[in-house]
Amino acid sequence: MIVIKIGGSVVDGLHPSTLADIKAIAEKEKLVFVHGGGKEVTATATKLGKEQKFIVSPGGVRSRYTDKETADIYTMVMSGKINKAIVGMLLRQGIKAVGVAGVDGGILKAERKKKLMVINEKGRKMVIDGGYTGKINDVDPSLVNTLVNSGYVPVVSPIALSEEFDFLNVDGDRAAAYVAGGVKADKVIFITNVNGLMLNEKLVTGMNLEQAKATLPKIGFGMEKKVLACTEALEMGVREAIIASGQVDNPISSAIAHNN
Amino acid sequence: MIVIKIGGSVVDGLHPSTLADIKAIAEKEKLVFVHGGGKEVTATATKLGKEQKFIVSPGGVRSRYTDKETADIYTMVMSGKINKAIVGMLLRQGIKAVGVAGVDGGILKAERKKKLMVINEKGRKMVIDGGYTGKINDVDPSLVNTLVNSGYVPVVSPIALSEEFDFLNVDGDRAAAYVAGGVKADKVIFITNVNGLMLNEKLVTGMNLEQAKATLPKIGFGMEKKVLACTEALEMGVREAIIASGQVDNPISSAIAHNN
Amino acid sequence: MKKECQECGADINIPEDAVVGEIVTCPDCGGDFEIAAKAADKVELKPAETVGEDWGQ
Amino acid sequence: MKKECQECGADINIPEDAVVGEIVTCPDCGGDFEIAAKAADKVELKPAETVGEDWGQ
Ligand SMILES: [Zn+2]
Ligand SMILES: [Zn+2]
Repeated sequence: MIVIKIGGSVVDGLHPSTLADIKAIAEKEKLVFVHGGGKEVTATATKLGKEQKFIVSPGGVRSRYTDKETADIYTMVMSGKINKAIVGMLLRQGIKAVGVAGVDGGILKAERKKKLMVINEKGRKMVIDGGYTGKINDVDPSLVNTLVNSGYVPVVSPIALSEEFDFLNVDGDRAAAYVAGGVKADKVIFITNVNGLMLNEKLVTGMNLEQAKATLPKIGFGMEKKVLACTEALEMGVREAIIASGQVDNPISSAIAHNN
Repeated sequence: MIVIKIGGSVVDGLHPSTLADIKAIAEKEKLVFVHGGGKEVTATATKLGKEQKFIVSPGGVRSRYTDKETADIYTMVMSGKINKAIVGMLLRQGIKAVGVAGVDGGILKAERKKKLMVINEKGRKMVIDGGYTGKINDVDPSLVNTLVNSGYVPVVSPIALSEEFDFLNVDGDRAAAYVAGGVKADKVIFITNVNGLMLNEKLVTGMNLEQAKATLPKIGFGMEKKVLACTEALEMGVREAIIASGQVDNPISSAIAHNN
Repeated sequence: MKKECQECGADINIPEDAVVGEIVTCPDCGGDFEIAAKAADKVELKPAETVGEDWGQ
Repeated sequence: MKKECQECGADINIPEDAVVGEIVTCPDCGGDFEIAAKAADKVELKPAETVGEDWGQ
């Protein structure tokens, strides 16, 4: 089984060959998609008159502040707009896609952040209520396995269930890692808009788990999150984790073949 | 298997015992939910600055005019907001709910209305472009069966796939009828906010298919649609179709037991 | 403006302010026709299709 | 305003405009404290919890 993490679309910013590539792979392999889509959440929230507030962590990381109203919009846009747009795209290719949220059938569980540390407008550190974001801490692979074994291609939105049954905004890369770990996928592929991980101005073409973990502190945030997700997936038993560009010809096959 | 059609919520306007009732039944029976939610679509569309246009048919029926932008909002609200709110409610009861749209896995197919006949502002009949509404004409029960047979409770949004792979706004009652027909359900139950079908000021407590069909022309639109959905379900092999109030104690058990 | 019914030949009255898409009905045979095109002094009719009323929600 | 560090006893400077929830750091031991309550002339501190940075998207 191959788990593929894509952004908020299977087409935007990806090579025109992507859909045909997916179609060809789906004929031979069991596939699962996990998607992102933060930008679309912000756009729809703004249209709804709910300006998104972004917070900055002491480490300099900028994130959406997910209060209850934002969590509701996040759920609606992720699982009703982005997820279904991807499902529609795949159905058009003759792929039997089924869109679910990470909460459906209890796929993803997460711990809700009770508190968040931010830098406030005076430039000082401050603790605020955690809102509705979470760190995934458990995955139940049954639903994904059931769908895949019946010939469907699940498309999973990054929404997880808290212990109190709240819906939480969770990171899409780590959602993909946990789904891949849960189903013991052969591969998890993170499709990005860059060529892959650059270290010392060179493209990294391969690392083992130890090397990846040692490298983590040297990497910038966006890519660090992906490398971290890779290490988590490998630790959960996924055989290979690949970070690859979506802007090359047949991006998924190319990633699988290690064409750099 | 029992297919239950509810409105845009499992709680609003329903008896407080409803969730516990569902929980008790889910422990003994295979359940599938199909939901509506037109009001919430209108509310969100309005917030998004997309005023909903309603059209009136020559027969006097008022309906949403579903242009492309409205179809996108309809999909987002139905499958991302209403569907997931119901799923969350069921998960909280310990029911393994899985929310899907009628398009997922190709459950519901519909014929897109190319043209609609309306009464225009001058009170004259007029043909307009059909937009994105459709009449369901096929159901593939595989996904619903797969989920139910694996112990899940599917929650299905009334969105169907056209021949051209467009997502169509379809009537929720008839979506429930087709899902029930597709899985050859033992029963389909339409939960309403009235006691049931009234004829000659009496509550109808039972009819066979022929009687129901003969009665159709005598019924007002909202209820006519439900009775029509009942006849369709019965013709597709469902053993019993029930229209029942959601405002009584344990409404689902009560409907199953024919407590009027 | 008047136009001959394609079914029975009777005169169908076309309101001055009628627009393309509107349906006119023949007073004699009761046939429905859709205004397919309309200019200052001429109008084209075509038989109206029957469309149902099952329009989603 | 100054407040004694609960860890090492050094004086921690509390900015006049600091609000509840803000974190102050001890200049001596480097300990982080959250302002738990604040009135005109008195302030309550509690050890700040460490919170990660994995905040969804
Ligand atoms: Zn005529
Ligand atoms: Zn100190």
